[in-house]
Amino acid sequence: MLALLKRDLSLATRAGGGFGLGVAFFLILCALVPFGVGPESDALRPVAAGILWVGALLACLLSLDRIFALDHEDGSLDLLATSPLPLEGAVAVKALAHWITTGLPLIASAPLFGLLLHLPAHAVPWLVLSLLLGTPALSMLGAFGAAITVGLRRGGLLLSLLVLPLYIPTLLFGTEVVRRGAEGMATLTPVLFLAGITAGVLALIPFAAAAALRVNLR
Amino acid sequence: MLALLKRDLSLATRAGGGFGLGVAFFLILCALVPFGVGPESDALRPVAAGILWVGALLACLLSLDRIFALDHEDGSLDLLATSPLPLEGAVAVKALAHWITTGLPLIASAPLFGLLLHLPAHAVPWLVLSLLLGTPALSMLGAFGAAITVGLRRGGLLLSLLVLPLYIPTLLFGTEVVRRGAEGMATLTPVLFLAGITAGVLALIPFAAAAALRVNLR
Amino acid sequence: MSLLAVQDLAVSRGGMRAVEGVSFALEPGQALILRGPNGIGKTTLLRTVAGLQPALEGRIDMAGDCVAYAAHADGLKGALTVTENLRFWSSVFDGGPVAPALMAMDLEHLADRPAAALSAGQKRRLGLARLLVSGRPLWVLDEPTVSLDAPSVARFGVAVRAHLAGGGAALMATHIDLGLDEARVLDLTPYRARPGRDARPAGFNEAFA
Amino acid sequence: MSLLAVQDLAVSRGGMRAVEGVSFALEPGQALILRGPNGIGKTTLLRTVAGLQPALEGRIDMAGDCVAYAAHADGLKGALTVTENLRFWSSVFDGGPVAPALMAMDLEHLADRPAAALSAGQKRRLGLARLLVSGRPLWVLDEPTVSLDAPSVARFGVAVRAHLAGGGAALMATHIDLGLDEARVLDLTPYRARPGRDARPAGFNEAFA
Amino acid sequence: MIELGKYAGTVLAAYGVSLALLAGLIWHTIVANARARRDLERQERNG
Amino acid sequence: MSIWEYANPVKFMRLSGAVLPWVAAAAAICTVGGVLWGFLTPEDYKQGSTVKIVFLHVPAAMMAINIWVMMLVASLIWLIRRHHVSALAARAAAPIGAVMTLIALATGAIWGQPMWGTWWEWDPRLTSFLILLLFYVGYMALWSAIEDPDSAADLTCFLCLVGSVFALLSRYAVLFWNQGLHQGASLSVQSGERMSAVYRHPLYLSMLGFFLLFLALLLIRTRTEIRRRRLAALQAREIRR
Ligand code: HEM
Ligand SMILES: Nc1ncnc2c1ncn2[C@@H]1O[C@H](COP(=O)(O)OP(=O)(O)OP(=O)(O)O)[C@@H](O)[C@H]1O
Ligand SMILES: Nc1ncnc2c1ncn2[C@@H]1O[C@H](COP(=O)(O)OP(=O)(O)OP(=O)(O)O)[C@@H](O)[C@H]1O
Ligand SMILES: [Mg+2]
Ligand SMILES: [Mg+2]
Repeated sequence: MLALLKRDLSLATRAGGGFGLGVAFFLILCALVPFGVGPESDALRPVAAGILWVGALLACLLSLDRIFALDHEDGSLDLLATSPLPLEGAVAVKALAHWITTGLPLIASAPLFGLLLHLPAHAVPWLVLSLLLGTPALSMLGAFGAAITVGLRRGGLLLSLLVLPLYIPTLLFGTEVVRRGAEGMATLTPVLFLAGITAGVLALIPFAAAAALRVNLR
Repeated sequence: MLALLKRDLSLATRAGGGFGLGVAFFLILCALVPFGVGPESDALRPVAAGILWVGALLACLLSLDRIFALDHEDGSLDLLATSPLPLEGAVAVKALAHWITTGLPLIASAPLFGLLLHLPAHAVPWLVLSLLLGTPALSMLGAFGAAITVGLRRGGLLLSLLVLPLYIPTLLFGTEVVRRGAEGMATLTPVLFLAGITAGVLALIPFAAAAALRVNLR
Repeated sequence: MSLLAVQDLAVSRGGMRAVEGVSFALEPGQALILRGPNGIGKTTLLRTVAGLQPALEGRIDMAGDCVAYAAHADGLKGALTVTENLRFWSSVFDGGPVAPALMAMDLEHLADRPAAALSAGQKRRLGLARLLVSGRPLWVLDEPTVSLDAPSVARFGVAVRAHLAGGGAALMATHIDLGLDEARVLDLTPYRARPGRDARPAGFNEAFA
Repeated sequence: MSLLAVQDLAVSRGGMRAVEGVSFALEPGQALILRGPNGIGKTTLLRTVAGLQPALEGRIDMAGDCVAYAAHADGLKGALTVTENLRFWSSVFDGGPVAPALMAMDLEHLADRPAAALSAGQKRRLGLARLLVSGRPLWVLDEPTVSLDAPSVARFGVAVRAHLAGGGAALMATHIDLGLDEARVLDLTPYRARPGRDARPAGFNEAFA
Repeated sequence: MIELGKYAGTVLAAYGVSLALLAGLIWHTIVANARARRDLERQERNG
Repeated sequence: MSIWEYANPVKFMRLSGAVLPWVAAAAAICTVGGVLWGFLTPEDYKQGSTVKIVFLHVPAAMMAINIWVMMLVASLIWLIRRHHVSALAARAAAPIGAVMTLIALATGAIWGQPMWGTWWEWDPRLTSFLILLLFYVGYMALWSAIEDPDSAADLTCFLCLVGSVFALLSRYAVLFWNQGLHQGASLSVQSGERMSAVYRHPLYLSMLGFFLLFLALLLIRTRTEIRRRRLAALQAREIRR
């Protein structure tokens, strides 16, 4: 397990591994939206929390699309499936590696990008908290989608299509936390929901993903 | 040339080819935004044009990422490069095929999604016009980015990073057309700019993309 | 006890039976070479034995976790060096040390090269070195010597013999001569699933029989 | 006039010279087989001749647009059928009809199968059929018979002989016997770029040496 | 001590951030160069 | 002897090694001098002490643009004459340009807080700089993603050419999109209200300092890149039997 985690992390941080690209994509997205929506801070402020969450979600999604596909193409997945490692463990480890290389940097940079979109300062801790609670679920759900689409040649877009609906609850409660935080309302309920969803996803999805992988290897 | 166009179109419409996924992604994105932003039509109306354009742009981008990568992996690109077809022509045809399979459906469905986001009805023709003028440039610029990143294992995200900044002028003028159209202002200037950018891109970028492909085949 | 016992096996690919009625057993120290024309189902059979797809009929008896499978794709990461690739697979399989495997496949001078910068034959040698570090007793190999030059094929033969001598077994599919004269050969041609009108679809109640 | 004349060619891969000082010529009706150990630079040489990468030194003379190149990757689309794949390449190369090529490579009964559902050897046969429809006089082939069974290798030999008889030429790299006794063989081993400390990097002012 | 008035925080923050960025860039440049030189020299010696 | 001779790495290493100490010393003196002098200038009657930020902000902003132009020229030289040193110089310049852009953005943002009451505003000038930063980031990401150095040089060169055109286009598009709050160029001759000499002279000095600093860093980084290339070549030579 540890060997797999180490390999995935070192692959991600090698040249061409794409470490940091998620953040860069996030930045670009946050920069693009005002180009579409208009520069006025009054127009931006109400949508800031939503844009930030959607941006984080997309950055996460895009970087995930080939989490299993690369291993499938070069045959590693066949070999992993015949190795003593339980496939569920491999899925969990790969999702964890993805979260470390993508989710964490996103969380660290989100406050800065909040500035760009005129997110009120007192909402920033809520943004960070909601991302911290929510992104692990995004990684794990993405791993599930990637497992389902692994054999397909144009998996990327299909993957987005499958996974985005699964992301909706996380997105909803995540933005709700930030919105309520920004308006100084009680945030306990959405925080609890968010944490609950993430806990459930982390506990159950690895099994579904591993099953999907086994089918795709047949 | 025609054979290549026909092949690319039929590959896209075959099972697993991903035809229609772009529109589906667009739909999901348009559906997600109200979750993030809040459902009030007053909040949505001013951002509608921007969201629609950004959504179209992302849908375009995502479906483009493997335009050359698939051909590279299975060796078709090597063979095309040694064929009598000029590589510039191949690039142009592939961008055209991409536009037909992704850009056109997006344009056709945009009015519908405009409704979802409470875009004023008299702005819809402007939305369609601006997309019609702008999306060919998106496809072609995307082909350039795809050509640059074709050999890379995790090209997808890098591709976005390289291409999105190039999309900025198109996006700006595109939304400007819609915004002015919605407010009943004169739209001639941004329309002309948009058309000019697209014409320039279509005329020049195939050469840059073909040069990049040649480098990547070395 | 035999390492692998296959009884009356039928396998399917793409919803059609490929071969059926195949039986054989492999004792420790034995090697079996599968032969047969293109498309008869060698790859399919090997994947079934490796546990990557279910058998349609018949039974496969072997101890759990004893297979090391090697196919056309070698499971190499181009960004990692030769040593890093091997070390990864060794730790995943709780296998043996890397140095002897490198030596056996004549890869020492390439040890620090990223795998992406290997030629076709060098990559294949690295894929075979992976078998040596896996520590598994049963090797299941699909066309193992593709792209290898003659000295490398000989080196492969030496490695297989050492594996057999150590109580391992090997099941291989190939079209060319591997130089393993002591290995038994099983030609799959007679086991081809009945062709033509009699051919039976696989599964879904045999497509309504 | 010769179809291909190579003079004192040096090729490089990954910034290092692979082989140097290679010269040969191919007249219509001739075939040349390149041999040499793994990693010496056969693939690199073939790609250079096919025009996919620039030569480091020396010259390659041939008519424009006369090469049909075939490497490990066959340029097949899994979603298209065998016939559709061939027809596409035929129209890209302004080449010949598809039916004789299918016949020559014994693919008729697979004509309507999607290419993704072919076995390794069947895919390779389809890749070779592409050469026949390309209508190009000079075939440049990298390990053409990988994964082929014996009858298919013989069929390949027949196709090459017919191509040579029709005034074509073929340049091939391989490790195994192709059954083409009339072909000349060029062993690249003596042309290996000087190894060890003397090895010269390729380009960037020869790495300042 | 120089008087910065009510904007002391702003000015000091601007100088602080800029000098930190510049220092980071210079440090990275020098370290990378020293490392490259060391590796190269080692290689030339026993290579 | 033509100037192209210095595209030979050996000659370049010798020459750059010789001038580097001088450039570095001059850069240190001018930068430290200019910034310190700027820091000690009196307060402005309108902007208070925040005017001192200009001595970092303007040189950094200026260099951010100029470095991109220099990369464009170096890329063109590589494309036309295929001098490796110039490709490596373009690669070496990019991180410096990115840091300069970051400094301009950061000082501007910090300055904006008291002046405009906001950290960030989608003003055309600021937005253009953000876009410039994106181009720098993409350029560097592309360099580090490609393994073969010559391919990387070619591809980043194409990106730089196309990117320059689009950076310029974006500049005009952004102007069209939003009229801004930002100062015009008050150093230019046309503008009526010229900066008083109290500020102008330290500003000139610090601009010179930033330029020399860039030159020194560029030389060092190019030398680093050249050494890395030679190291890689030597290692490849060793592995090859
Ligand atoms: C956050 C981003 C900012 C960026 C990217 C930026 C960019 C620039 C650039 C490129 C210049 C050079 C103009 C020229 O010389 O032609 C400049 C000059 C200047 N900026 Fe900013 N700026 C930013 C924010 C601010 C803020 C918030 C203020 C203060 C209110 C400010 C005040 C100035 C002043 C006073 C100059 C000198 C103009 C002159 O005399 O040339 N800037 N800025
Ligand atoms: N994905 C697929 N879908 C449907 N049929 C397939 C698929 N892959 C292979 N087949 C068919 O299944 C049969 C068995 O294929 P298999 O790959 O096992 O053959 P093989 O004996 O390994 O041949 P080769 O020597 O060419 O590698 C072949 O007739 C092939 O056409
Ligand atoms: N991408 C690369 N980067 C650096 N070096 C490479 C790269 N690809 C191959 N090489 C090296 O270049 C040399 C020539 O490789 P090439 O593929 O031409 O060999 P080959 O003769 O075709 O070998 P094989 O018989 O194994 O296919 C080999 O030593 C190989 O290690
Ligand atoms: Mg097979
Ligand atoms: Mg080869």
